[in-house]
Amino acid sequence: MKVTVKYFASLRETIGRAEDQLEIAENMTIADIWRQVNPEHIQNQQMLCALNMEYVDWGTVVQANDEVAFFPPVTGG
Amino acid sequence: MKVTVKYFASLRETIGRAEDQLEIAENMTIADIWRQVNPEHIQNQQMLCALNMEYVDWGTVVQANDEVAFFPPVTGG
Amino acid sequence: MMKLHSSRQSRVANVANIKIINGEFDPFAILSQQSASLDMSKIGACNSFVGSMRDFNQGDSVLTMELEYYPGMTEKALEKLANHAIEKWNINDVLIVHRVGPIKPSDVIVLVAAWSAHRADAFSACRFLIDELKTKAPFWKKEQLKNSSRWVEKNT
Amino acid sequence: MMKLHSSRQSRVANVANIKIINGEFDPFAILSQQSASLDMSKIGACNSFVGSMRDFNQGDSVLTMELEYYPGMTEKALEKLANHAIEKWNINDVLIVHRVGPIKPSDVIVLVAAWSAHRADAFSACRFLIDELKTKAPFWKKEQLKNSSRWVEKNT
Repeated sequence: MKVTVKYFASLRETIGRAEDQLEIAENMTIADIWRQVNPEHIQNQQMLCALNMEYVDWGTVVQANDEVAFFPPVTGG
Repeated sequence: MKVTVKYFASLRETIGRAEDQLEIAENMTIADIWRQVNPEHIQNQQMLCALNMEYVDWGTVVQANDEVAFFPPVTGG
Repeated sequence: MMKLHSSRQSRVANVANIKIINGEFDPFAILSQQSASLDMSKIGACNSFVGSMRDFNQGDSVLTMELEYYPGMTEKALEKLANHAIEKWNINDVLIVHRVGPIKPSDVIVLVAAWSAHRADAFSACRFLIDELKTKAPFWKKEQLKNSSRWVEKNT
Repeated sequence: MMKLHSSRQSRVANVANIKIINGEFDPFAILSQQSASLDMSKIGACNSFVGSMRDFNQGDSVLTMELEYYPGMTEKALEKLANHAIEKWNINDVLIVHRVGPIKPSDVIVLVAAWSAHRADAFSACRFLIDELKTKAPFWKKEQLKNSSRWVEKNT
């Protein structure tokens, strides 16, 4: 199934991509997706993830056509 | 010696005057002045007094040409 | 505008930080003007409070209001407040504007503001200014109700 | 403008309470406009916070900044914040405006405000909005220093 993965800010620069379009197996968690697409980068404790534009845990299971996002701690305001 | 006494807000209305020009004896406190000019009104616990535009205690001694003021609790803002 | 000096102790509020106005004023125009007069490149935060007249108080409809003050002492009390805030927090500037005379519902009564490098100081100083103004500054409100008038006896 | 309903639970922030702007904005003009759109006769208090860019951070001079956000999620996060404030305090209206894109020192970055009958709610809600925005809303700052650039890693 298809999912979109987005990266922001310093993480986007480190990874060198703003977005991935992925074909993944069913029942994968967000942590699984990270390991699959970025095996060279260990999941950082500070890194945040969102599913369909809501904050979620890394253990959340992803559905077809979901939008997953990874980003560093926010620094707005 | 001469002093000016001012009244504000509800106290001005109760007393019926905004200002008194007084001749008083030396070494009088603010409480003494109140008793002298307004013997019919007991010094109210809530009433505030100022000497030369600064809050002071009722026991403060007044000097010649001082400006004394009496008023109710403030309600600005 | 208050000048910034190297030592916090030497900073004092001046007449431009304190205004008593008999008539309407636009709080946001004043804030805009005051901000424009400051070196904003050193200031990260501005917290401001605008207090206006409601058409109700203590369960009653209020038609109009008269705001009395003590010319001379009121200005002195507000300057003291401003200086107290400047000593207590690391702030770059403060502003206190208060209306007197006849006032109608929706009209702005008071504006206080504090500018600082970081938001905690701005919020604390601004809150301090309005809280202290309400308990210390010689202003008195007389409310006109439908069939009577009354002096407000206690600030909340 | 957010409509006032009889029940606090039914009030929700709408799109007019949330703005993300790529370019300069005048916070005091926006506050003035928003106040004018409200029934101020029921509102006694407005507390607002304006955050602007300093030319220094963590001991370094900062020349310019780039503010990145997550289109879609950022708006959602801000709406959630606004609704959270409306549920938590007795407030009549809130406002959140945040700038994105290139920014230079002295420029305004963020404006938050809360309107209420009494000042305690306005202050608390306004402080909540800016504190939560800084920890929850997906914005990221990249600072351009004299000879290098860096992502701000932690908000203070």
